[in-house]
Amino acid sequence: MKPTLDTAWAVQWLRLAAKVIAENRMALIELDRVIGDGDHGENMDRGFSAVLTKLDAEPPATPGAAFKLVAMTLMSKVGGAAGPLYGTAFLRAASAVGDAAELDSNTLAAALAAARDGVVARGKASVGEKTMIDAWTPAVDAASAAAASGATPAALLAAAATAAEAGSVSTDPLIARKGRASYLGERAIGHRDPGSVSSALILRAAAQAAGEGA
Amino acid sequence: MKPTLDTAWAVQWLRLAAKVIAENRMALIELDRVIGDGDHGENMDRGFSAVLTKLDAEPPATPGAAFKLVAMTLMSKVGGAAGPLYGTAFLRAASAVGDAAELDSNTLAAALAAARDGVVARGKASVGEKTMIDAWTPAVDAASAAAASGATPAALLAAAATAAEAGSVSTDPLIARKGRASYLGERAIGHRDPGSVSSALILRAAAQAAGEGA
Amino acid sequence: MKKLINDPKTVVDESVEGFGQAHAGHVRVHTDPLFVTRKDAPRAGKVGLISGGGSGHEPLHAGYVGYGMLDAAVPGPMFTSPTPDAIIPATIAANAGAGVVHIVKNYTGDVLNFETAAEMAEAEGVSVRTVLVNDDVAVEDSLYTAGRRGVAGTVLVEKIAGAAAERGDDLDGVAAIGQRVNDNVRSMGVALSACTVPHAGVPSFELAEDEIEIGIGIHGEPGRHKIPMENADAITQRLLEPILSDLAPAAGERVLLFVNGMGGTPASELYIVYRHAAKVLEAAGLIVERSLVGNYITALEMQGCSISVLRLDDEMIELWDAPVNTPALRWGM
Amino acid sequence: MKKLINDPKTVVDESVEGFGQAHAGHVRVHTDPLFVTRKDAPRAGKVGLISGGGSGHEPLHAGYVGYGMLDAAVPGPMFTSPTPDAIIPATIAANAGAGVVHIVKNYTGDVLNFETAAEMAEAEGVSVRTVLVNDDVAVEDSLYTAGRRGVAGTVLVEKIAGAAAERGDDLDGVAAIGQRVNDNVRSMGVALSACTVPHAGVPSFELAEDEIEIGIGIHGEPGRHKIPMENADAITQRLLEPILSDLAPAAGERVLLFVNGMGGTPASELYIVYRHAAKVLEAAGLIVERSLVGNYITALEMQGCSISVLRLDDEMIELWDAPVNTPALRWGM
Ligand SMILES: Nc1ncnc2c1ncn2[C@@H]1O[C@H](COP(=O)(O)OP(=O)(O)O)[C@@H](O)[C@H]1O
Ligand SMILES: Nc1ncnc2c1ncn2[C@@H]1O[C@H](COP(=O)(O)OP(=O)(O)O)[C@@H](O)[C@H]1O
Ligand SMILES: [Mg+2]
Ligand SMILES: [Mg+2]
Ligand SMILES: [Mg+2]
Ligand SMILES: [Mg+2]
Repeated sequence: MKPTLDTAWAVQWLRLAAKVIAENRMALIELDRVIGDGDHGENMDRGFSAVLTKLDAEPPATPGAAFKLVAMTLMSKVGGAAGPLYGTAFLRAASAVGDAAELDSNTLAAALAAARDGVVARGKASVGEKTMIDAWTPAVDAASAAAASGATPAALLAAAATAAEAGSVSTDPLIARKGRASYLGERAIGHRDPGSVSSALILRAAAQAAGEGA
Repeated sequence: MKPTLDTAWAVQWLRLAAKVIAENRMALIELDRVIGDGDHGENMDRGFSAVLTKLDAEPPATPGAAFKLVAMTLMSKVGGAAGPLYGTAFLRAASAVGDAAELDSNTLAAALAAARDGVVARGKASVGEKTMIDAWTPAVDAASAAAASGATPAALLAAAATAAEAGSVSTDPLIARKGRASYLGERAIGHRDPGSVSSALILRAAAQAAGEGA
Repeated sequence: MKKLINDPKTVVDESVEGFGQAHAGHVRVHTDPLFVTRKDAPRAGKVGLISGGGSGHEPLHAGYVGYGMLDAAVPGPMFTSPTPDAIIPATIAANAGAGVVHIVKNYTGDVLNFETAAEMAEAEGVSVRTVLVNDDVAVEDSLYTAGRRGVAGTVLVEKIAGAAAERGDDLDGVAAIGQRVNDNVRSMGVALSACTVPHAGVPSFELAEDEIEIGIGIHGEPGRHKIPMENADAITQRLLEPILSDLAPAAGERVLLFVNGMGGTPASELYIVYRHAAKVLEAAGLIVERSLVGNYITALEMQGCSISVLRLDDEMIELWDAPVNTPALRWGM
Repeated sequence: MKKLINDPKTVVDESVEGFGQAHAGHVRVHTDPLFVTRKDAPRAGKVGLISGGGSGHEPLHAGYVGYGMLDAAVPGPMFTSPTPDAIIPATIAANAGAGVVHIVKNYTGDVLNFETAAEMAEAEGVSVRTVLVNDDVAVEDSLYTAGRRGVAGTVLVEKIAGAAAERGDDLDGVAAIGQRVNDNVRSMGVALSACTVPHAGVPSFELAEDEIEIGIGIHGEPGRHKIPMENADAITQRLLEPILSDLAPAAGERVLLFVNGMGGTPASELYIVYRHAAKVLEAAGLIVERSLVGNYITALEMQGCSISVLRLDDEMIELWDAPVNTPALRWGM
């Protein structure tokens, strides 16, 4: 396993993310239909399709440039709550990695934390409010722990994805306090938050791009 | 069997007609829903309910007055195609019987013919066009034959009702050429004309009021 | 059946009562018999214009009572023509001495009831002319039917004849322009779902999940034929073909394009139909000079639409553009 | 799912294109990114007023672009907030130097996207004020939710703030009157059926044949709770109670009563609701001074309605009555 990840990884991540979002388009729509307005899969798929086009048209030169590209594309194509939140997340990650050509585990952990902080800054959600933060915060914690223990970037991303997946599952019994599902009160109980699912899918794609299987 | 029918018969006829129309309200709606606009039972029931109220408020002094009462009430309460047609029918019947206190078989046959001619004058339908005329014309023919053969009024009305019922059944295989069902073309085939059914019900009530069972 | 009603028997009365309250600035509601007049009817010297028919087509007709359109409207029971005892007082209320034009949609019931009312109003000294609207090209062979139905073209007849009455045309003149509009308009409709008449309680016809009904009227009656569901552009084409072949407008002629919602179709879909209809008309060399898009003559909550094309001339355009101030159609004032 | 569309992916673009053609006298449609402006925008000296949000609520917002109301509207994808890359050019197009007011319905997505756009427009030298509409009393405890949603009150905010901008109020003044309308309006909705978003293809929630959903928003999201079907008067009462208890108007106050259709409900039913709502308000000692009844902010083909009550003052009445000339709301000109 390599000690750093490069632009090729970043581009591969985004391609895999686009693929898995497209594959899960209807599943995300269905989750959002039950406790939201049924557009999350459509929104994310529209956004990541545009990311693919952009990647072909203007191949990024650094991982940071790739993150900035996806940030601007999601911001302008996704709409709804998820668009600005994911947009801010990738924009902050881009700032965190700067112009670096190679990202080591510490930088990756810092980038994930910056992304999460960006979502919190915009959406003001904390853990337990049944949003994508319930996937992001455990992922950030797992990434920090992995970086501290000297894990490779690939192992770090795998740990983050696994934590995000568990975090997403943990939204099932919750009442939502933020976003559209919050209007439902107790009727949201028993349903998974769609944004936490898309977050986990995207983080899993990052690990896969780094060479870690599902 | 009495050789003539009086005002009590006329009133009893209208009461029985109101009853049977109310009982068949949904059946007539259903017939009209299939090849029309689903209001025939509602329209007729609204009209005959009003007839009952009028009969209580202003008891008619002669059979002709009863016919006039029902004519004016149906004209102003039924609406649709059936209202003016039945209204005209009873108005012509009223003219045909004049001020007579007792109606014999010849007068009854003439009254029925006048009623039918009124419907034709307004609606321009001939036999075979899948309208109430397909019930009325056989009824008129049966009544004339009965009168010619010296039948009692009760027997005459029973023969007319039976002919109307057969006439109504005869509308099943027809394509409609008049009224709303005419828009359906071949799709009207296999369905009974609702106006012919209500006509047969009303004529059967006349026979029952004269002492003839169903 | 789920409806925002209290009782099928009181739907029309309560609805018209609410309508009268919400539009007290425009109209006055008369009860027993039920009819609606312009608040300021009759207007001295002006020809009166009235229409009526079964309820369930709102905003038709009461929504068009007001300046520049109808002087009175007579709402019948649900999908059932009103009776002469309501049409007669409405006719009298609309008469300012210059006579009254009846705009009647061609259905046996409407024709017979308005005919009776006209006779009786004439007997009371009111001159009446009748314009019979029969714009529905879905009814193919009028020799073997009750004839073409009056559908969405009615709104255009009421607007344009109403403007003629407002500018002071005489009785025959108002009737003539109404007739001219009818002669130059054709319509055709499609249903994606049926509607449910409150007193019937079940849908007026059945459509499978992938079927649509082409050539429907406005009473939930079945149409020309069922076909499998198609996309909006294909349906639009299908509706326009019989309209154009019957109206046969020459290239370069100006038309009004009217896409009407049946009550349960979102406005966004009507605009998708409009978009393609305008393309088809332009490809046929026609000039779409005026437009109308929305729920103007409905069949309760039916999903679907109708398209109408009216061949315009200078006078019709002038009368179309003239100020109108009714609850459902308003511009210029 | 049966809809008059060609492809779920092109619904919004094609619909807005058709809308632009049908109302070419009022609006101009800009594509890529998609937004709609007044034909004569920007109007020298006038504060610009813009709004936007997910599509599927037609005629909101593009239907309110025109004299006396909005200078621009930004239609997002179906039920999905538009993005800053469309909101920014719309803001710039609406700016005549006097600044722009954003009217934003309170949903996380709308708030975040308009917030971003406002920041970026400010960076380009446009002064922006935001009026957040949150009139939906169905959302009970805003401490534990994303806060009250913006629903039908939006139409009233747009009309009244639009009239203030048209008469020449400055940026803070227009924002202040918009805020005042929001502070004085409360709404609550009911659904008899769900709606189907084209790209989802199935209804947004399930309702049994004898169930209705109380407290719904305008996105097909479920509401406060399901209850067994009731008659129109009982439902009306149920919707008005939380409105009145929250707005707490004093006897003798004047109100505007707005009964809004969700897209699939016949006008006749809306008037039945209006009738009883007016009774309830009058029984509470209120004066129903102005009314609005119809499909003004919808949820596709959903069956149901919302009721809004706006507490009026003299200035709001004057601005409400002021001339407006848009595709969907027009009077006085
Ligand atoms: N305030 C918030 N903070 C963090 N995440 C949020 C917030 N509000 C909503 N979300 C996330 O956004 C997702 C919904 O996104 P999407 O359906 O695309 O937008 P919308 O709700 O506008 O339709 C939710 O599942 C949730 O994870
Ligand atoms: N021209 C006509 N002549 C005779 N009967 C007719 C004619 N048109 C319609 N009818 C009769 O009227 C009946 C329909 O009445 P109804 O449903 O009450 O009126 P509408 O068709 O206006 O809804 C038909 O079943 C038919 O028997
Ligand atoms: Mg959503
Ligand atoms: Mg009928
Ligand atoms: Mg009828
Ligand atoms: Mg959304």
